[in-house]
Amino acid sequence: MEIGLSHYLILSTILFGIGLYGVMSRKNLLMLFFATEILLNSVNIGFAAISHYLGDLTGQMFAFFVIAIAASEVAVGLGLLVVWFKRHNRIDLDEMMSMRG
Amino acid sequence: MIQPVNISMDVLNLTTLAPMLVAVVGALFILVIDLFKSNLDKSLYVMISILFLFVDLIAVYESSLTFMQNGTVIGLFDVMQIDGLAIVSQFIIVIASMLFIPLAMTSKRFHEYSYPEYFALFLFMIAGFQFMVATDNLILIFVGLETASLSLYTMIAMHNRAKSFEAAVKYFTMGALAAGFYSFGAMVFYAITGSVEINQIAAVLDANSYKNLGYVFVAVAFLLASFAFKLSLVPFHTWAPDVYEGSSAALAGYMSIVPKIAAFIVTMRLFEFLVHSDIVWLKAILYAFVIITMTISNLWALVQSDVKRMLAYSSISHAGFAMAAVLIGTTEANTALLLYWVMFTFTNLGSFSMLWISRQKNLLPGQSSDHSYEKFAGMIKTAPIPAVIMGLFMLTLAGVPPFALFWGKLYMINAAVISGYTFLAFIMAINSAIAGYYYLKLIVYMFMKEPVDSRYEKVYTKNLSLTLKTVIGFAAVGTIFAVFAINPLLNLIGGFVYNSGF
Amino acid sequence: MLENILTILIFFPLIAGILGFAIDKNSFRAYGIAVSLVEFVLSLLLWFYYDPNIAGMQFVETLPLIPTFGINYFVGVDGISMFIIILAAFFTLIGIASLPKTPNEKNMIITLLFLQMTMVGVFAALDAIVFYIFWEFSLVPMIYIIGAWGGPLRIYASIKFFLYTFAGSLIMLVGMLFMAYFYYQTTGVWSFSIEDWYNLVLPKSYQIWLFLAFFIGFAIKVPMFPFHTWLPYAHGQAPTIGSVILAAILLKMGTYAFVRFSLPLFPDASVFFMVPIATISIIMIVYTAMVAYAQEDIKQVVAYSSISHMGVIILGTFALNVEGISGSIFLMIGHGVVSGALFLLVGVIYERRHTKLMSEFGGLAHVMPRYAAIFGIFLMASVGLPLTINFIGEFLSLLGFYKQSHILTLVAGTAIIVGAIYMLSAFKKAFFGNVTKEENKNLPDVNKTELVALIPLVAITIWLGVYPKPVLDPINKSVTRLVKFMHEKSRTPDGKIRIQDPLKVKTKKVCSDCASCKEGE
Amino acid sequence: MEKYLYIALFAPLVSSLFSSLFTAKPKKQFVGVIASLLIATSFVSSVILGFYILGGGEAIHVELMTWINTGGLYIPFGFVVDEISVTMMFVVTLVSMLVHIYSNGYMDHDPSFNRFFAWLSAFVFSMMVLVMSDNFAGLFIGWEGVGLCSWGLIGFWYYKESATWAANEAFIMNRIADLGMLIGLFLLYWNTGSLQYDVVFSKVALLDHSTLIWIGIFLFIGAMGKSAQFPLHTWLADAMEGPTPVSALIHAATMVTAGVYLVIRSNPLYDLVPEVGIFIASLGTFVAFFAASMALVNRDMKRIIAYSTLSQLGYMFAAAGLGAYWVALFHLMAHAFFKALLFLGAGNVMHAMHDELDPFKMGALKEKMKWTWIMMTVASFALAGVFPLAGFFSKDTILEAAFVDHHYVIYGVLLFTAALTAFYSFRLVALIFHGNDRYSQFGIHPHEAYNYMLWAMAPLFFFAIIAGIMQTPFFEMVEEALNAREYHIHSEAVKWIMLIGTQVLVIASIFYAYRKYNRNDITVPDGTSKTENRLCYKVLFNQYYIPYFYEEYLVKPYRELSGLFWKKFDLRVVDATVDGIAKILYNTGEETRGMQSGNLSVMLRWMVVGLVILLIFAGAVGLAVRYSDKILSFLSALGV
Repeated sequence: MEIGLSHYLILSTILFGIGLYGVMSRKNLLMLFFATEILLNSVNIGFAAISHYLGDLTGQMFAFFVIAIAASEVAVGLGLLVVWFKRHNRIDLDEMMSMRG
Repeated sequence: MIQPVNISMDVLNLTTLAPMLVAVVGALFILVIDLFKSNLDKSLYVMISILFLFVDLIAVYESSLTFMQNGTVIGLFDVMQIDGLAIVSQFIIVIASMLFIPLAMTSKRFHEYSYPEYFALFLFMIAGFQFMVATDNLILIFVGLETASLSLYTMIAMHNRAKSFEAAVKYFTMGALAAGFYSFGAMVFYAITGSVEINQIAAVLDANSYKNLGYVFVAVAFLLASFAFKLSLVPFHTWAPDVYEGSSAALAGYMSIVPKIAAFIVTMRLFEFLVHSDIVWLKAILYAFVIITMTISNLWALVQSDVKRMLAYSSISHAGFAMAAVLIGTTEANTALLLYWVMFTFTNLGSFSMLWISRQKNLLPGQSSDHSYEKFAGMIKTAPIPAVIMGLFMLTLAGVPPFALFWGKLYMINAAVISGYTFLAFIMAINSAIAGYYYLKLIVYMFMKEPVDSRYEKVYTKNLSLTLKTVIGFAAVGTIFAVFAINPLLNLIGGFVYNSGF
Repeated sequence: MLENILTILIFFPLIAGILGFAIDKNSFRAYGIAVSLVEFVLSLLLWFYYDPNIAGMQFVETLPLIPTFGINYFVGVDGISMFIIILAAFFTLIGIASLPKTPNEKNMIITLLFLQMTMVGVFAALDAIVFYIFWEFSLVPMIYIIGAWGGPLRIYASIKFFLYTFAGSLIMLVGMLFMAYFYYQTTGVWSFSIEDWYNLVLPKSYQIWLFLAFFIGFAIKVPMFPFHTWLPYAHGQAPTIGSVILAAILLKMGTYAFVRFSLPLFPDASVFFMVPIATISIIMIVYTAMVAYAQEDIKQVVAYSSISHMGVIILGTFALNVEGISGSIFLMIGHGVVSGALFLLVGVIYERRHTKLMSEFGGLAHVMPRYAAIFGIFLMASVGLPLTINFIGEFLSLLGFYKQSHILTLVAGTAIIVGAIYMLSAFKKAFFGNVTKEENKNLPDVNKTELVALIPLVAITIWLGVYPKPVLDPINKSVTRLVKFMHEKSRTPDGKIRIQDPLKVKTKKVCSDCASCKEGE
Repeated sequence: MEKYLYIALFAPLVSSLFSSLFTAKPKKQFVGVIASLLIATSFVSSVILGFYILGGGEAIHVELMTWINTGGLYIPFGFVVDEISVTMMFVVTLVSMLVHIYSNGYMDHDPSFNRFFAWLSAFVFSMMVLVMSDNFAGLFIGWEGVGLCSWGLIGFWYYKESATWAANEAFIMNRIADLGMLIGLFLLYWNTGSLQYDVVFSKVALLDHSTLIWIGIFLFIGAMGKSAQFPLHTWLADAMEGPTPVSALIHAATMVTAGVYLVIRSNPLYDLVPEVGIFIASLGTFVAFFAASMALVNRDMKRIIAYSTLSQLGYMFAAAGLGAYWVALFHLMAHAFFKALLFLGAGNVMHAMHDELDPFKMGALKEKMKWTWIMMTVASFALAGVFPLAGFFSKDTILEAAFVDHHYVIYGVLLFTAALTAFYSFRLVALIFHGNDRYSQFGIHPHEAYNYMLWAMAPLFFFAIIAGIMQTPFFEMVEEALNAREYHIHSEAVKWIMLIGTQVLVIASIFYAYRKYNRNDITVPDGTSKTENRLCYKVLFNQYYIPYFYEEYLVKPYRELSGLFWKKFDLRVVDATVDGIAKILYNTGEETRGMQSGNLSVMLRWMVVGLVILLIFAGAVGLAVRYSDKILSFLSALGV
């Protein structure tokens, strides 16, 4: 079977869906971050595939930037997570409800 | 065999980068100072920031002169695009930042300002926003957006309170999701047009007369979702109240202004051509966004018991109001949006600063939030001048003439009227009336109720310093005498907007 | 100075109010009286230098504000607006002069001065946006007065007052923007000048929609049935001075705006809506009069009576002829004087007894004869007895509307009956009978401070009732111009019939019979 | 001559203003004296003017100043002294002067003595404005002015509930009629362009008939209120709550005749609409009988006289309606004299009886109050129309006029009413002055009034006797102004039969009344006697249940409806709607704020939900666009 662009895009979409599902359902902050990583990386797959398909480097460039941004997000995110954990000893999302309404 | 790339400096046109570079250099400069000598006072950093922002402003001014002579300037591999929108919005961004950063000079010490990194992040953030508005390349928008956002998350967290962390985490997580939406949307556009530049996307779509309409819709849906998050349009707004409550009032005020104007500019660039291509779907969606955001956040603001949270919802509502400009999409509407935002800047600067000066280290006795309405009860008796000024800002937010925001509203409704959006105009009017209630509620508390607790009296101006007084005075004068600034502003903004084709 | 007298009139109170912040609060009343006296004298100067032979705008001033968008500071007065400005200055003066001991007196007086600015501004403005600014801003001092010095429900009352009027006027604002846009479409120039708008002839369907948009704003302010419910609360809760200003001046903004905007801008729509509006007026007249009759609180009686009288004013306005409109404008002044005085009088007794329930009184005529006499005079003026100020307005309003509809006037005419019913029965409850309550036995009669306010009002009530000419002539002149203008502007055949050319009507008469010609000789 | 006009007009105003300066002060005798003198001045001026006009002088017409001038409307303060107004001025000032003098004694002990004179003089001024005005608006000023003064004087004893109630009733009832009057004025203005009598009457002939009928009807409605014609008559009897001099002046001699004056004044108008005239005459006739019937059984001295006034007003309207304006005016004048006399006499009796009003509790007063007895008896004869007193000449002419114009029903009813008049008048006289004394059992010691009070009554006494001889000069004076004609019955025989027959009938009634009530065994009725339980007695005694009907079916529903409007409609519906809208908005906010649960997962889900909604909508629209032609064909197949 020939693997074509649409397969990549479908994969990308499926991964994106998985990421979305993870974002919605995970209660552990760390797992949530993983889900966002999946989300961003699913896009990278798409970009790379389209870039190859179009013979245009812009997509790959975009993918690199996404990777870079994802990395810095992880840095910031983990920093926040660590502080939070230090304060509360928990990283459960349902604990984080001091503001509402 | 790689061919040597030969690019002339003229094509590169590095001057387009000058404003952002100034900000970045400023940030690095602060970090370097800290390397040599730590524990310097925050006032130093504030002043350095302002200095650099001033230089930044001059750079923007320079580019505006160029724009007036030569029209839109393209630079840096065609990535930078300095048009009228970019210039006006950079003016707003830089000036607003200059007005907000002095709020750091409170008489009480706050945790975040003892870190020079805070100011460095601040400048980085400004650079990020400036990149966002000065390009039509989706990559650079993304980079600018994330630079700014990541700095912002950190700054919120640096306030070092349980609520601040919670706010930062919430904002961060949702921001990450929005980033996913954004990149996915960009990917779809890339897939169907082979470009990540808005101009070219538009050109390609026009050329093939929107044959992949379904995919365009998907792309727009994702991009819209991500910007709806930034602009806090319902139902993507949920971060806003919590983040506003969790961060310091100064930063909350800042967040209500600068990130949003940047996002508005991008939204205008991104959706304007789509709106003009008569895609009914997009119009309907935007219409729904505008009306729902305006109305329902107003209703939520009605029921708040904390002033800052109320202001958060009110900012959401104002964003919805301004979003109408994107929907209408005429020159008048875009001018109105920018005018509105200039006016909103002054007003929100004032109102959040007033909250900021009454900020105390710990919660008041018997209070569960920092700025509950009860705290301000009977303020006219104990602190008449702050009460009057606060009342002024509330009236301005409500759109009572002749104060600043009234003119923004007037022009915005007018833009709706002349484009035939009669229903929208009436909804805007009615929403302004509903909004009157919650602003009035604070006035009622301040002017018409008896003080609840004598211990509250001392906090109204607890944080006040000369600098803050100056900022508030500036905001107050700006709101009161706005009427005299409208005409030049209108000419100026209108000229910039019109000449950049929006 | 005369060229800028209107600007001075508008902004003098503002500046005085701002400077007032620096003045010691124990000497503030003198300052307030001085300032309002100067303002009043200035307003009299306006009258003195007003040229009664010119029907159009006088003392016109223009200053570009937002020229790009056609917004200018454009003020001027004619016979229609001038007297209400004088009335506003007058009521501020006597309001401050007769202010009873109040907490935070200084704040109160400063607020009143701000309020005065907005009141003068509304009636002097000839630019729709300037008008709107003052119109809207007048709410702010008023809610402060109600909310800070009012009764137990003051907050509810002030919020209701603010939001209700605010909502209405925002819709009006949209109407104004449409109007400006239509003007722009026709001429290619933005303008918010009313005088410019007058020249714009709109198709009837446009007129109808715009009329409605303006109507909502005005009707809430007037207040017209069924938008009136904020008024009893506002009056019921407001301190005396607040009610006085509210009744005497602020309500007149709505009726004045009908004359200034609705009629000349939308003559065809005015004709179209004449019957529905007259019907509403009649409901206002009869229904609110009945509601007034049912009240237990004397202040509410006066409050509802205000609505009832406003019905007559509206009716006169929509008579669309010189007699009716002149009458309605005169009635605005008359009602301003009389209802203002009645609220002052209610305040007098409230000061002494801290209640406004009529069942608490009874036999006051015996204890406070002078008070009863003055109250009686204003009662009779309110009922519309000839030779008092209100009669002329009511008579002319009804007379004017009779031209348009016989049956409706007949029903509206019951105003003179139902008005007498609630007023007399209230007077009877409060003043007649024996003194039953121990607290009432030793009430002091009106004192000097109160007389200072009341005697001039009595004088005006009777003076203008007997000799209205100095006021009525300028009004008549300007209204004749207005009606003539409407006649010419009207495009529908119905409009031409309903709005008759006032000058033509006059010439049709035999000159020897017409006494006004004799006078002109 | 103009200066006499001004003196006549403004002397009462000066008097009123002067007296009002002392209203808050205790009694000052000089206030009454000065007020009386000023009114006397006015009277003298009126008499001078009267002789001037009687001597054939031109009507005096002055214009004081402009009142209202707007649009086409021009109303001056203009005054005219012509035959009609001078008659009224004479009557008004004469009776007023005498009542003023009389009141000095009558109000002697009243703490509000000064206030009384202020009101009374104000009334005279208003009445003078009413009769002297040269336009309808001026007439209306006086019209409302007398209403106001009547209110103030009926409710003079404001601590009495019944007095204030009656005052308000009078005012409001008059207002109802005034509305009719106003509408009449509007009609006149819009049809003739003026409210001046001369202009209006010169143009009425040009108007179409139906308009004229409406004008006539509306003006007459105004007249009905002031002159207390059915169905607006109830206030007059209740107005007797006021001090008796007030009843004499206002509710007998002057104010109540204003309606008649209006009809007479508008004679050119009513001449053109005989059908309205017939209506007026019929109503007048009906009221004449109707009021007389109520007077038959009433047990309140003042009310009996008030009903008699009402009845006589009916006669006047009957005459005026038939076009016999001069007769109406003459009867008006004659009636003023004897009725004022009657009231003042009643005032004496009340004074003597300590405000007791029930004649059954009096009796045999003629010994104690000789002069009062004489005067009241003569006044009653005059009222009954016995030759040669005033009433004979005026009333008989009315009957003749009806007969000559072939209105036999009217004639018959009026004739019968004349008999009733005689009966109730002498029932009253007999009960008060004759029979055995019943007052002593109530511990009352009556005494005659002050001499000067009697002297004040003397001129009235005089005129009540001799007014008849004034008929011919009067006729000559008003002949031209009122287009008057003499009523001659063609056959001398019929004329004498009628004259004598009427006299016989009247005198028979008088004898019957004496026989019935001049007895020594009369007791105070206690509601048990057979007569009192008869249905017709009850109906008459309760004034045909009309006040009851008004109270039950008009006043009460109005009060209840008012309460309903306020409590149920204004607060529950109108205001509740407004608040309801606000509440809906607020509650929507309150209900939906749960969306902001503060839980990050929920927030993220909201974002995804938003995205999904966008996508679904996008997909739906996208599919719709893509398959638009198919959808369209499908829809057209469905017949949409």
